[in-house]
Amino acid sequence: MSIETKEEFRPKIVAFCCNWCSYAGADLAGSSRLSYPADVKIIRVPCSCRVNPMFILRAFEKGADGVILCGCHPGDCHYSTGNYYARRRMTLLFSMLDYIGVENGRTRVEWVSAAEGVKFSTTMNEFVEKVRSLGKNVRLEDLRCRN
Amino acid sequence: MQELINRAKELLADGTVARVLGWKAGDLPYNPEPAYFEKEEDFENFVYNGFCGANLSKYMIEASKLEGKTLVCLKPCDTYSFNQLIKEHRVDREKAYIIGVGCKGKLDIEKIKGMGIKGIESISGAEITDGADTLTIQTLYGEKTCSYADAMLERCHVCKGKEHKIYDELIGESKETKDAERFDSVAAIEAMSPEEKFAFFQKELSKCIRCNACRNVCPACSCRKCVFDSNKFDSSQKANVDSFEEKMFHIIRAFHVAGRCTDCGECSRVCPQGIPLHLFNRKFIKDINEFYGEYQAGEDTDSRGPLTDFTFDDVEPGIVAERG
Amino acid sequence: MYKIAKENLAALFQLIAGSRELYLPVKVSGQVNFRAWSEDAEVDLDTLKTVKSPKDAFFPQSEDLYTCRKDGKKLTVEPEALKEQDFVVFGMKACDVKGVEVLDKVFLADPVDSFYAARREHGTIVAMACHEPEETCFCKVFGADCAEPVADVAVWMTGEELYWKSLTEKGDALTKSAESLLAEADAEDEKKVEEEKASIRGIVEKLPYSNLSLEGWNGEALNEKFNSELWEELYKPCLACGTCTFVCPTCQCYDIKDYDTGHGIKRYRCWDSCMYSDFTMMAHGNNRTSQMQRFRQRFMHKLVYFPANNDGMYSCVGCGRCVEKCPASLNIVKVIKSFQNQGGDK
Amino acid sequence: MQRIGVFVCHCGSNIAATVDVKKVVEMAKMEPGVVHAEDYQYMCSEAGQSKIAEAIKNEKLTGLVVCSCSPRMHETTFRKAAERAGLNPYMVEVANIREHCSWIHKDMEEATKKAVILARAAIAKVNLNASLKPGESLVTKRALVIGGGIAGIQTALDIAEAGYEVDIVEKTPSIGGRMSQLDKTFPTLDCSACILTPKMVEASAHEKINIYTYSEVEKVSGFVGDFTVDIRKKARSVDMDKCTGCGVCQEKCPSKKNSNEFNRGLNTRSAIYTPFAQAIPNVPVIDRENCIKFKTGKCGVCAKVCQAGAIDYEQKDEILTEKYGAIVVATGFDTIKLDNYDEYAYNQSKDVITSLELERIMNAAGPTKGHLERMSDGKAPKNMVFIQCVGSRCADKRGKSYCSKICCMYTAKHAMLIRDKYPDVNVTVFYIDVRTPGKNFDEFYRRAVEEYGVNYIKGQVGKVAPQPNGQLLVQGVDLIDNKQILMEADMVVLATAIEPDPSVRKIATMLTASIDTNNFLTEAHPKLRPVESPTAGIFLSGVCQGPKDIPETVSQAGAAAVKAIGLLAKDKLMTNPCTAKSDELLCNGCSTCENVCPYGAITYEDKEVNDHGIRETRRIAVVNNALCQGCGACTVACPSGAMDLQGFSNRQIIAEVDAICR
Amino acid sequence: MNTPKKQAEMIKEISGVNPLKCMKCGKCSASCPSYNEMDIKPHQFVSYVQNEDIESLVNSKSLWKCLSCFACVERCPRDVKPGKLIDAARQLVVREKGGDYLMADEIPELLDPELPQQLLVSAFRRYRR
Repeated sequence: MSIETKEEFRPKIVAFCCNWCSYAGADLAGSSRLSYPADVKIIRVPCSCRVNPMFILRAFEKGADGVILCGCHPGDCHYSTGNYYARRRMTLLFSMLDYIGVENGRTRVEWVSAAEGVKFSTTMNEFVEKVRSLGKNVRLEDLRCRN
Repeated sequence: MQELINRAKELLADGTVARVLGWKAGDLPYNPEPAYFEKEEDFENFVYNGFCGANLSKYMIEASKLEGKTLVCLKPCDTYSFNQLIKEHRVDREKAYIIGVGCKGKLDIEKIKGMGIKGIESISGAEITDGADTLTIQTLYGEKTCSYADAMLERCHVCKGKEHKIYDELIGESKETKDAERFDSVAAIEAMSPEEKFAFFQKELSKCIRCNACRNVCPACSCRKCVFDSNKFDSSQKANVDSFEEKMFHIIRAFHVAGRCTDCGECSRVCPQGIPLHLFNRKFIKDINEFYGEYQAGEDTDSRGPLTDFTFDDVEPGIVAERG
Repeated sequence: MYKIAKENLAALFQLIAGSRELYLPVKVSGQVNFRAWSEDAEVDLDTLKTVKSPKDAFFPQSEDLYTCRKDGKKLTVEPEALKEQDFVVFGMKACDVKGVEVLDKVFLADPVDSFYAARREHGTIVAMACHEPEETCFCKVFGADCAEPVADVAVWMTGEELYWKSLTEKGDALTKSAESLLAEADAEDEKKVEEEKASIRGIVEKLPYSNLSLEGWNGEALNEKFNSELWEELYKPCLACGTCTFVCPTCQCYDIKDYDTGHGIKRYRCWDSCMYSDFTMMAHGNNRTSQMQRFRQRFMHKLVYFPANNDGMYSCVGCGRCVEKCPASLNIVKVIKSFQNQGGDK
Repeated sequence: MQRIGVFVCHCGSNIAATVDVKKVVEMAKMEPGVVHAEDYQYMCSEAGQSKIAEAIKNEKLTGLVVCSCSPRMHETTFRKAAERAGLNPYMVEVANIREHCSWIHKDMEEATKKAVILARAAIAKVNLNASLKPGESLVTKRALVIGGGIAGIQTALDIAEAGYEVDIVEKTPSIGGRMSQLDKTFPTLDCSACILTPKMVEASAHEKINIYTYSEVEKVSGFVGDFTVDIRKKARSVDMDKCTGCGVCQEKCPSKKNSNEFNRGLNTRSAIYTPFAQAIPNVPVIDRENCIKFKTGKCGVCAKVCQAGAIDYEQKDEILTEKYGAIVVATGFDTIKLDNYDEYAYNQSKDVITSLELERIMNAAGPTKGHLERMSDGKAPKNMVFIQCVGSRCADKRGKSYCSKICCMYTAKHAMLIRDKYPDVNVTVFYIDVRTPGKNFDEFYRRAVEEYGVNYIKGQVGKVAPQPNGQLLVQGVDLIDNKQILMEADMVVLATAIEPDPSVRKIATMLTASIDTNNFLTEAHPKLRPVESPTAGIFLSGVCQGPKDIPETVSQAGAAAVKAIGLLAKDKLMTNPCTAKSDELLCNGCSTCENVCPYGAITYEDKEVNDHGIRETRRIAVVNNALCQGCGACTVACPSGAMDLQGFSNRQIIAEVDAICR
Repeated sequence: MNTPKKQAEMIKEISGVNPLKCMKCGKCSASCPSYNEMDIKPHQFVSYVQNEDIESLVNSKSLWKCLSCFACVERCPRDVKPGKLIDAARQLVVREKGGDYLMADEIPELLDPELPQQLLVSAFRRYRR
């Protein structure tokens, strides 16, 4: 029984995508029909630097199993410097989550340009696979949100 | 201490300062409280000894709003906090007259009690001028002794040094108390398996009662209204109803002070449940040092903090997984 | 009276836990607090005071009131069940027991708080005499006798034995269920307990706070105390944290909040602290806008308002936890003394 | 509470084939705030939009969610539709159930489930949306063109002709660019200088055009309609106003052994020089690195011989600060470095040259005065080999993955010109494919083969080996005959790949215009907005956007000009209302947000506030809405949550997170 | 014996080459020092693998004429590496022989003086285990 449920485990994945590069990259993946699991749901933000660590923890609190942040490649930020700040913030946050024992495969940052539909799709496939292998997030959830 | 009192009275008398922010002796041998002294006779209760651990920088936020200058007694480590507050425009340098006071390590009454010493009536050896490295404690259950070093706060074992980073004048000698490596405790946790790390923090944080002492004593947590008290993020919960919230609160608090925390150790000192909260802040400091170069918040008043700065070739967040 | 060897306590706890929930002082990461007993729990009966008071057992830091579920546009409300399981709180001290009396005044008065009442009904208190009281204790001032606590069962730990004396019907029931491990105490034992009581009382006399005077603290003193200029002085070191209220055995203020679970709402209540800036915040703003007012509120409540409404009963029991834990070394004793000194000056 | 209408688009079968739109409608109706939900074939159509308008009126909707294609496609369409029906356009959110759902998932049940969740997230967000009003900003009616090649010149002329001021910034001493280095142009074989020079003159004489040569863009700030640009005018050491362009200084200059960039280093020039005879402006510059006066302090010959007294050794770089409404990038290209192509012996033999070098050799003003001769010994070649695709279409790191587009045609041109002028020279071209799309292009290539007898061999060259006798041994293959070929050649010409001028990286960063992995500037849309950068107010002209020949460059230059004119013709621009906003009661005044703002949009004010009865003067952050571009960096830097982003507020994003995770 | 499809897959796997990347420029053949000795030319290796005609390839003279100098690998603009393909084909032959490996002391007897030295070196490099 437990093995069966494990096989059917479908992770909840939140992807924050910056409007200018990564969201467009996801659009391109769509128009190129490059599939990735439906477990990924995208939230559009103006820039990767808009993503507050509170959003990421919030997602885990409410039952997300993985959170990925996609932004423009360093140097290509539409706002010129946003992703540099995001990079530092996320590096520190992920390091902290790792430090308190949250599996580091549940968080990821990937730089995806508007032209990288393929990269978007492969990244999402990889990430979902990784999170699936880690199983349900139990270390950072609020139990009250379970059904 | 007498020199300090005399000088403070002098500055009060000649109108240089309108008040003095120091410590007032408590009704037990170990509980002096931060206090203002405005009149000569107030100084009767003025005290400065090993139990004056409180970092008075935080009180300067309010004191900066008062008329006239406030004389504030700052220990070497407190001056880092003061600098950081200047950088953030939270205190007014012009409203402060800083006397850098000497420090030979501050004492942790919890540690003394932890040694099984109870019913304390009096303690000797805690005076700043005492050369002794042993405390002699009279209790209802007999006389006890313990070494000064064993009774010191954790932060004093990893002291940042005897130097005051900002002051108007200095009174008193300081002593080197550092006898441990600052990041050893963090490194020890880093070396654990994810399961051990999780178990460790789960256990520590399960004690948290969300009293907010750590936050309210923290000089970096100087927000007029904390995000955890406002509805801006829909994050106001008041109590750790679920174990998630302990983590959320402490991670976010540490993140908000990352790059601003001077590692003054007040959070760990005041936690009623003895949670080693500095392990969060120090982890960020260690990471910042490793990833972006050595940085000590409060070293100066104008450098750019690591989270409001970047370089083009900063490490990628993937480093966390690569380090394993 | 019964007795049991200390070395058999583990077996006693196991036995009790077999039929009821058992809460007792457990050490976790160096700190002792009341927690549910489990086989691998590190029970610590030697530490005089737990960090938090045991009031959690009857008035938890947070508890769900009801769950509201959303299914499409249909809402269903499921109230949280009242406590039905019997439980035992083992190792409360005289001050803690007195703290429960204070809570009873609040929660059992009309309108009765059903959640609290259910817990009180199902809870049995085993109180323990304080073998070695400490300098922060001043329960005597508030009329508690830590040498002889009054609860369902009173116990004394001295030498290698624990002495057990049932005082109520609930206590009898518990005693009966633990009968197999308890031995009848003899006259010699009674004597030992009396000696222990005497020794404790002797120490209490020597405690620095035992002679604290509460003169002038009553309902009549309301205006005089409220308007005193001393508050302006006293509150200054206060950091506005909630430590004092959260370790206190009598603080009973709570807030009611909603948590969005995604499928609906969980309504819960959790302790609140009058030290917090958003305490009793209302739509129009706040009654108490300064920390001085909030600070004053706490002590006025404990020493003036509460006795005024409860036949002179103070809502402080002298456990001294706030004395130990305040980050700024403030506490109720300093407040009482300040007024005393001022009175003297006048 | 909002009254939300949800509109689910079938997009023909694009969405409806994989997503059960009826189910999405039904589920949306269950969500809080939703009072109306319907589906339709094409929501973006006239009929679809009027359905939306009707519902807004009938149901008194206060918010809209359209479940359709990407918001990058039709968000504006639906916002405008809402606005026409009297609803604030910022009360509209789009749930992307096409690109992010129906197009990538095959299983109907799964795709429908996801579409429902995406709709739910958008509904949760709209519940917290607030009406926003765009601000206005004025347009500076002046354009900047970066780069003075044919692309820049044409763009500048077109903008100037429309009546707007244009400045050209060119980093070399003269405008003209790569085209000025060319000898003849395909497919008409007319002389490059003959058609370019009049344009250069026209630009320099135009009253609306101002040319800064020997200048570089140093700093760019501001935003569309209101850029502020610092231009560094490098010290020319010659007074532009006094110089008559007589050229005596260049003749007399004793430092003559300096590599001539214009001739690709094939010969030398004096230290004071104009790059070429028709240079505009015809004012020399002193190359300070090689000038004896600057190196040793002695000399000063040029100053002595200058009748006009124009030489000024003391001249300093000058920084000009100008304001522009639009910026056109026309930074052009260069050929790639061949250091990693040892097999073609470019660094070993002077007789292995690039096609651009051949242009100079063929040019009457070039190093050989237009005579075809070997650079090693000056002998006329008998056998010439052209190698195509050197560094183009290359999957490894040595070259470029793209086709450089112009090489097939100019190689045919070179082959034809040589066979025409020197009929006794044998010309062999090794090619992989000959690519000749374009008007009269293939005919041109066929003429080279059929009329001029150029020997085209399908197959690449593996190695060029210089022989002791000065000959070049070319080892190639003929894939048609399946034969390996070894032949001796006197000269080998490499059709070297082109790449964007290296300066473009820095410029792109300054402009916050995105560039691709090959350093070409990215266009806002590859098909529909090919001459605009995604960064508003930045336009692309010429090869900086992708490989092009001259006619294409000129047409794109015109297109970029039209886009720029379209912008300059407006008096005001609506600014994005999704800007940051500081809550003055929560603000600590700590300056953290100010430190991360890339636009300098945050300042501090001492302001009296009333915080629930406490009146005090506090240091408060204030956001300038015209400067703020809405990135949100400040919102995360702010620990108290005082700083929030309108349209993407903390609570809105959290609502989306909650809706997705529940 | 493996099917042609399987063989082609094996060659691709062993060599790590994707023949579809070839743009048929012929630079490999142009670079090949053994070109004239070969019946199937280097650029054709690619199409033979692509067309799954491995049998012709393993029976060709080219299989043993390639020097493994890797000039084609170095110069291929598309990263196709024909030299690796032929190398893989050889390996396929060797593998299909089963455990029929040569012992080191058997080699001198089998040495053909005509065999290019480089091939020997390459073979040792490849099959030393």
